[in-house]
Amino acid sequence: MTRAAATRNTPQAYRLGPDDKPVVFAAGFVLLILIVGTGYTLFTQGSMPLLQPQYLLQQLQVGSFLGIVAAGLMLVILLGHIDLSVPWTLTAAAMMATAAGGAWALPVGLGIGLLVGAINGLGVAYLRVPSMIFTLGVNAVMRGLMVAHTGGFAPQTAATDLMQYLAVARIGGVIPVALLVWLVVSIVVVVVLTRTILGRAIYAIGNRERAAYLSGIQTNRVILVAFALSGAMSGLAGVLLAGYSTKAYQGMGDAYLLPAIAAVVIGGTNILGGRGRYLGTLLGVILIVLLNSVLSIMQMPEAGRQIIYGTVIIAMLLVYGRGNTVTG
Amino acid sequence: PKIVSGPGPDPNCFKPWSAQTKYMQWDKKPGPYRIAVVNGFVGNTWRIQMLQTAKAYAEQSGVKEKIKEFKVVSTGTDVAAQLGAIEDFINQGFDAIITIAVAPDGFDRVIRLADRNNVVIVPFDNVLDTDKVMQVNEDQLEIGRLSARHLLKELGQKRDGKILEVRGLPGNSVDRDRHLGFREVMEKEGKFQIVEVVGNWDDGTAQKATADAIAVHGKFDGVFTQGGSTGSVRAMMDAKHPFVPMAGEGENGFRKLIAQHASAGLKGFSYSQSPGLVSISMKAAISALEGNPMPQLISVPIPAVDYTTLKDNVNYWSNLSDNFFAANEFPACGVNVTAPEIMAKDAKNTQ
Amino acid sequence: MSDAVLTRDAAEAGDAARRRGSLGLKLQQQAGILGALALFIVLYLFYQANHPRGFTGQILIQNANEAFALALIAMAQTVPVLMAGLDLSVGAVMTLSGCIASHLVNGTPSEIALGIATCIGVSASCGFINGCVVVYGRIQPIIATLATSAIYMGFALILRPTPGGKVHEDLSWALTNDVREFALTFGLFENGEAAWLQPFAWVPVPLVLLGLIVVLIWVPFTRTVTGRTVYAIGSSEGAAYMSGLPINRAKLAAFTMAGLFAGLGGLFLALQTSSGNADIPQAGAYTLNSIAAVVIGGTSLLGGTGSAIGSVIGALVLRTISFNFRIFDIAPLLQPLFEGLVLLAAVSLGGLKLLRLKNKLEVFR
Amino acid sequence: MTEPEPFFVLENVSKRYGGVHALQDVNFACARGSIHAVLGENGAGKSTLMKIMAGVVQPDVGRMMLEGSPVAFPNPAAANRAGIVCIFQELSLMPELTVADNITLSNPPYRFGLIDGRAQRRRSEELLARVGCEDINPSSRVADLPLSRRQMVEIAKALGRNPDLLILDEATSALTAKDVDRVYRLLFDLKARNLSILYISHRMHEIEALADRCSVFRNGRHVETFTKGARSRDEIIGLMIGREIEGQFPPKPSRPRPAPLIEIRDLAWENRLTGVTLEAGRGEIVGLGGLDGQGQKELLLALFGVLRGVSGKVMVEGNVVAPSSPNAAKNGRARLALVPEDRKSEGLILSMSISDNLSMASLGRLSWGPFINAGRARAAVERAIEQLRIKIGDPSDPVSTLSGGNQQKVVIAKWLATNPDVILLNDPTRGIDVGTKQEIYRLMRELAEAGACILFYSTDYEELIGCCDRVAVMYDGRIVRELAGDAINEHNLIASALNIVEQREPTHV
Ligand SMILES: Nc1ncnc2c1ncn2[C@@H]1O[C@H](COP(=O)(O)OP(=O)(O)OP(=O)(O)O)[C@@H](O)[C@H]1O
Ligand SMILES: Nc1ncnc2c1ncn2[C@@H]1O[C@H](COP(=O)(O)OP(=O)(O)OP(=O)(O)O)[C@@H](O)[C@H]1O
Ligand SMILES: [Mg+2]
Ligand SMILES: [Mg+2]
Repeated sequence: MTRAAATRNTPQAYRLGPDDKPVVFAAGFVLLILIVGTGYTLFTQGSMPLLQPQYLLQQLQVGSFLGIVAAGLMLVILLGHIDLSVPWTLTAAAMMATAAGGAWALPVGLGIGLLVGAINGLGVAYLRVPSMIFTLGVNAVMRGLMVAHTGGFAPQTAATDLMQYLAVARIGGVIPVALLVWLVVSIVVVVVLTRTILGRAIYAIGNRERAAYLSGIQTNRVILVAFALSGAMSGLAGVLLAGYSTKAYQGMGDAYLLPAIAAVVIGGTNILGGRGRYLGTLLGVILIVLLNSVLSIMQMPEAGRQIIYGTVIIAMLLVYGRGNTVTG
Repeated sequence: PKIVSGPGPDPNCFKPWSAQTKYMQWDKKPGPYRIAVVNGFVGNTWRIQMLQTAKAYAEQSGVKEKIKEFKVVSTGTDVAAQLGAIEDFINQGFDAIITIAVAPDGFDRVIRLADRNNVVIVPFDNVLDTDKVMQVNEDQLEIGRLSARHLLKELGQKRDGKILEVRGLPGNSVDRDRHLGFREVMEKEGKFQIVEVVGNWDDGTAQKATADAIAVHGKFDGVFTQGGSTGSVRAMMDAKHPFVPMAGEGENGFRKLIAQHASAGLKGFSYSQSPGLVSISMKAAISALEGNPMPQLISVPIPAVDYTTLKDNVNYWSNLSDNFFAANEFPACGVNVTAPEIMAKDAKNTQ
Repeated sequence: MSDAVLTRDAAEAGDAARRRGSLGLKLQQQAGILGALALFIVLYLFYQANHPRGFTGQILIQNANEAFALALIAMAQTVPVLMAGLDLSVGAVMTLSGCIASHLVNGTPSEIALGIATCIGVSASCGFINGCVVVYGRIQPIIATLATSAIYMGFALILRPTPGGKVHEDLSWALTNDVREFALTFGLFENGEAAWLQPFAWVPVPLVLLGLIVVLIWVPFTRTVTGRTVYAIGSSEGAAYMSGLPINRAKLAAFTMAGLFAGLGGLFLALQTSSGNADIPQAGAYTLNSIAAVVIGGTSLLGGTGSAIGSVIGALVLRTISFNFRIFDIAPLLQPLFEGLVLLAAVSLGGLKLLRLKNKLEVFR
Repeated sequence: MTEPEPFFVLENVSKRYGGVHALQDVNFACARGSIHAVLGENGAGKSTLMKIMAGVVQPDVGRMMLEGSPVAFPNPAAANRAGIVCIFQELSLMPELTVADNITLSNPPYRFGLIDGRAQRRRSEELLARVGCEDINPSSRVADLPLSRRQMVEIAKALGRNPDLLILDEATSALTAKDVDRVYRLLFDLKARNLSILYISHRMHEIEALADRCSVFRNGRHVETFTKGARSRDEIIGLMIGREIEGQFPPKPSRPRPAPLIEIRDLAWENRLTGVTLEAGRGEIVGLGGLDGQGQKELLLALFGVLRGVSGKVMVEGNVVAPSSPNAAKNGRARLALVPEDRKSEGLILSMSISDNLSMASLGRLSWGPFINAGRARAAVERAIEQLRIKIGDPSDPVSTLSGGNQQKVVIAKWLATNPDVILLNDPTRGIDVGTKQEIYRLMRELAEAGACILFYSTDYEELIGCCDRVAVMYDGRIVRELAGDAINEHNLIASALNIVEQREPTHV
């Protein structure tokens, strides 16, 4: 709750420091999951599919949707805000994309995401409504719009070939295109965070907006842009997801908000903003995706899943050496 | 309502669940009636189609005349809100309230009030664990059994091997019953290794879960997907898994895929928990208000097709969206609102 | 605030002015709550006035029953929010408590009492655990509780893999009706006919319970050092520590209170539905609505200012919005849209005060 | 004069923070019935020593004796119970709580086992009266009070715990002359009641006025303790910074008043600014005088585009400008820069690195389009560091690890990087030691010579007298008098600050 008085801050993405701890631990935990999962498969059917490239590639392909969402969300969380409108921003983008169809599908999808994000940004930055609650409202509005849309306009829901290509195609039958898309997004985010004024401003606002404002940073505009970017990424994820299941449908985004938040914080980003590295988020996503997959493979009942989820998150954050106490 | 002895009117529409099913009779009320639909969760295609159907059915001639006021609310997943809405409509003096229960219990109070005010409550789809109200549903256990029998039939003599079961929303009674029905038959008939994953009746989730299962277990001999069937098939196609006998829900997309790939081995079976149930519930409510004795538990025939009986533009629509549920009309009940009529019309004739 | 020398009489004048000023000051400091209250009254009168059986007992009872659980969850959310933390586990704790109730709150009076005690005890402990994770684990509340909520949901699912269970019917009936019915059910006060009872025999029991909880738990809490420290932490944790206030005790207490309130909410929900249901979406919905209620009730998510009473009003506002949907004919497929818009509008009202803000630095707190 | 027997004693106390020796093998004692001043540069270890006495931090080695018996304080509460109360330099008030709550919360009056609000208010009124602040309403929120009043509340709060040892760590840094007098009277009164008082301040004249004994610290070591008058001011300063310092203020150039660069006409805002009219030209340092809270801060904020609804005109070289935000202000026709009131929350982003802070205001000029040019940024940082002789370990350390003086230098440096035409300084030397102050004065003069126009608000008359070419004294949101040349003296400043001169238009003496 107290803003740490003298915690290191590392906009430079690659450099040793306390921020590396999450990266290391997350990576370690990913391995642990794979080992446990393999142990299980060895025991049950004497094979170890989890260590085979095609399984891992498939997980990365599926994970890239979550990864893209998390990348966007991270920008917002670094500001000390949050975007709860992800589920229906994603769905809306997907549904409008398929409804537009043809060459327009992709731009429309991204555009919708960008637009919704911008609306979030306006509410949070200019009206100063707490993001927690404004984005919640926007989420509800988007749901309403999509329900009316499906009910009223019998929209086309089939994903275009391009969308399907981006989501499921594999280059040389090996590398999933989705993975490449995720890669591009990641590079963009890293560059933004570490090499641009915008990134610097995001960290500054996340730490102390007052000082950032008095330094002549246009904080409202920065917040607006960050939310818009986050929205656009949700939109992109939606478009890909529609491609993956060859169609857009109600509620397709529901499964993406909480895992994305979890991935970001497991990656070591401070939920209060100002601190965190993208690499951590990347690993956080992989961790979550593999955990999901292995639990599903183990046919873990829902109760067990929930408990394991919670425990993992707490355990990870505990080992990261805890937030600072009040400084003297 | 009084407990009476059958039979009731229109038996091939209002089919009693079993021989033991008792009949209920409310005091006759003069029409036209005020009817409310209290939906819970909205925001998936099935619910939207259901609401549309309800609206369309209320407009249908022969029904229109009998309805004075028709109101629909969606209360979300919050049981307190749903109970509140039902009670509110009782207070407002509505004659019948159709609802999809958010939870199978907890309606004792509203049922008590309804009886006190001689209001007919008709839960359908997600029904209540009580025999104090008239309810409308398809037999979920039977759906499980039918699916199992289809797989067995398509497997021929084979009575072992791996079967994938993609389940629905954990904790939901529908999921439970379909599962039990399926297992009952499968386990009686053979010794299969049945792999269970959770698909939440959602295409994306089902698709991921199926993909994982295939990645780990290699090849399956048959698949039963409670919902999100399209997703399961997509996963198999992505994984280059050979097509195998399969049972699943009634999404148009699933039926399209069966029609396409049946020859390639996708020997599919598609039952349908039809959104049209709402119209039957409305019809039943009206009939009850008119003083007819009604079965307490009405079993709606399960509209099912398989790869042999699929017919384009009859029980699936190759040129329409994947998402809606193909089976919507119940001619036996004079419920003739077809899925395309409500899900494929454009903006102009909705407003 | 000029430093001009205060002469004797000037000082007295100042005193007098202050005495007069104090009330105004109070009101101004309570502006948030008052605003919410006004909003609620308008919406609710609107609903009652347009209801065919407006202003009658049944409607009041029905509304009270529907609002109670949400009101308590909102109270629960308030306490951590006051110290600038969020508790995302209130919904889960509520659900868990409900599931326990559906197993235990039945049978002989003593069994029932024990069952109720268990529910309260367990949910308070859940809150306490949250507190420990936050205080000793030093994890941000919002994340800590996001995690624990999953765990509590897990246990709820173990207790109730599928919905069901039973709670004592008379109790459930009595608690979801008005005072007279309550007395009648348990043969108290000459079966509710006692003359002195009549003036408020019509009052719904949930309202009575709500009042009792506020007066017996919340108000005293705010008048203890621990309670004030909760506000102090939200206002400035460093300062609170420097002032030698019991930081950790306050944090633990705050989360425990949250658990307690959430548990009571779940208990009532179980009584109301006479069953338990480990429904994840429902738990989530309650958690999010609790936050909305808190904000509408005039409590700052930044902590330090606000009150559980405001949150109760916020919850009532939320409920009343959906009441109105049952009165007016809105195309079913447009309802979710309207709901969203209204919610958005309600929470955006706060934004208007910015327009009056003359010093832009006041935006950042 | 005999040694008074010690009340609280520290023996061989050391404290390190990572590499830094905050305190090294310090022996220190203070007695009842005396006011004991602690002096030292920024980062000398004063606050750390006090924080140890007050239980905020624990010493690595060493022991503490209270009236002969050894003690250890795990937290501030423990120290308070032992009768040791500290007013920390970072105020420890809770903004959203009422004054009454702040004053009495740690041990409130009870009634039926619950806190008694009315008694709370009565008690606070008494305490406020004791520090001569009857004008503060106990039920108003602290956040609504100006800094100077908050410090008085802080003092009242400390009194409320009737301490045996009262520590004031720069507790008067924001007080106005009048409040300082009140505090003096109070402290003497307390001393008379046989309290032991430790007083930290960077203002020599305060020390001279108050202290019986002085202890000087340097780089975490206790240099010397002596009774009042045993040493001259220069000697003391010598002890503090370990070198002699000649004349504190750089000489003022004597030249005709330059043409105005910035002209302010009838600037008004709310009821805090009531028609300010002022001119300042390149090469000028114009001081803003007057009691605290007469609108000086608002004036600076208004010029910097932070305030909404400002009426009146601001002209730069004859063209009207109306910046709508700091961003507009710093990129406007004349580039403005503001060194804000509170460096810890407004000037710096404490948890970010020194280099990030230094480049924060000038990112625009250090980048190609949206991309930061790492090389140029690094160069700029290095330039700034050596231009202001900022003492740092590594530019990538968090700025919070610098001592106040150096933190303040960072704030100034980050604005110099935008090479501004008009520099607005809001009390830039608060809580900063003599040595650093001197550097800042010299810097100001250099900037002026280089053609900058400086508006300089200070609560310290000596500074205004020493640095400024002109001083505009503000009273109740207006400029009541403008002093220039020799007219800038203590008497005129105080007279016009209290607005004793009968109301007339600003006069140019
Ligand atoms: N919490 C801390 N972490 C790291 N270093 C610290 C901490 N507190 C103090 N220091 C170091 O100890 C040294 C002494 O700090 P201290 O606060 O005592 O200086 P000071 O005399 O109070 O300076 P000032 O006059 O500005 O108040 C500082 O240089 C600082 O670097
Ligand atoms: N959490 C911390 N981590 C590292 N160093 C710290 C920390 N807190 C304080 N310091 C160091 O202790 C020194 C004294 O701390 P303090 O907060 O008193 O600043 P200061 O030097 O007194 O500045 P000012 O007098 O303006 O408040 C600071 O200069 C800083 O270097
Ligand atoms: Mg200090
Ligand atoms: Mg200092």
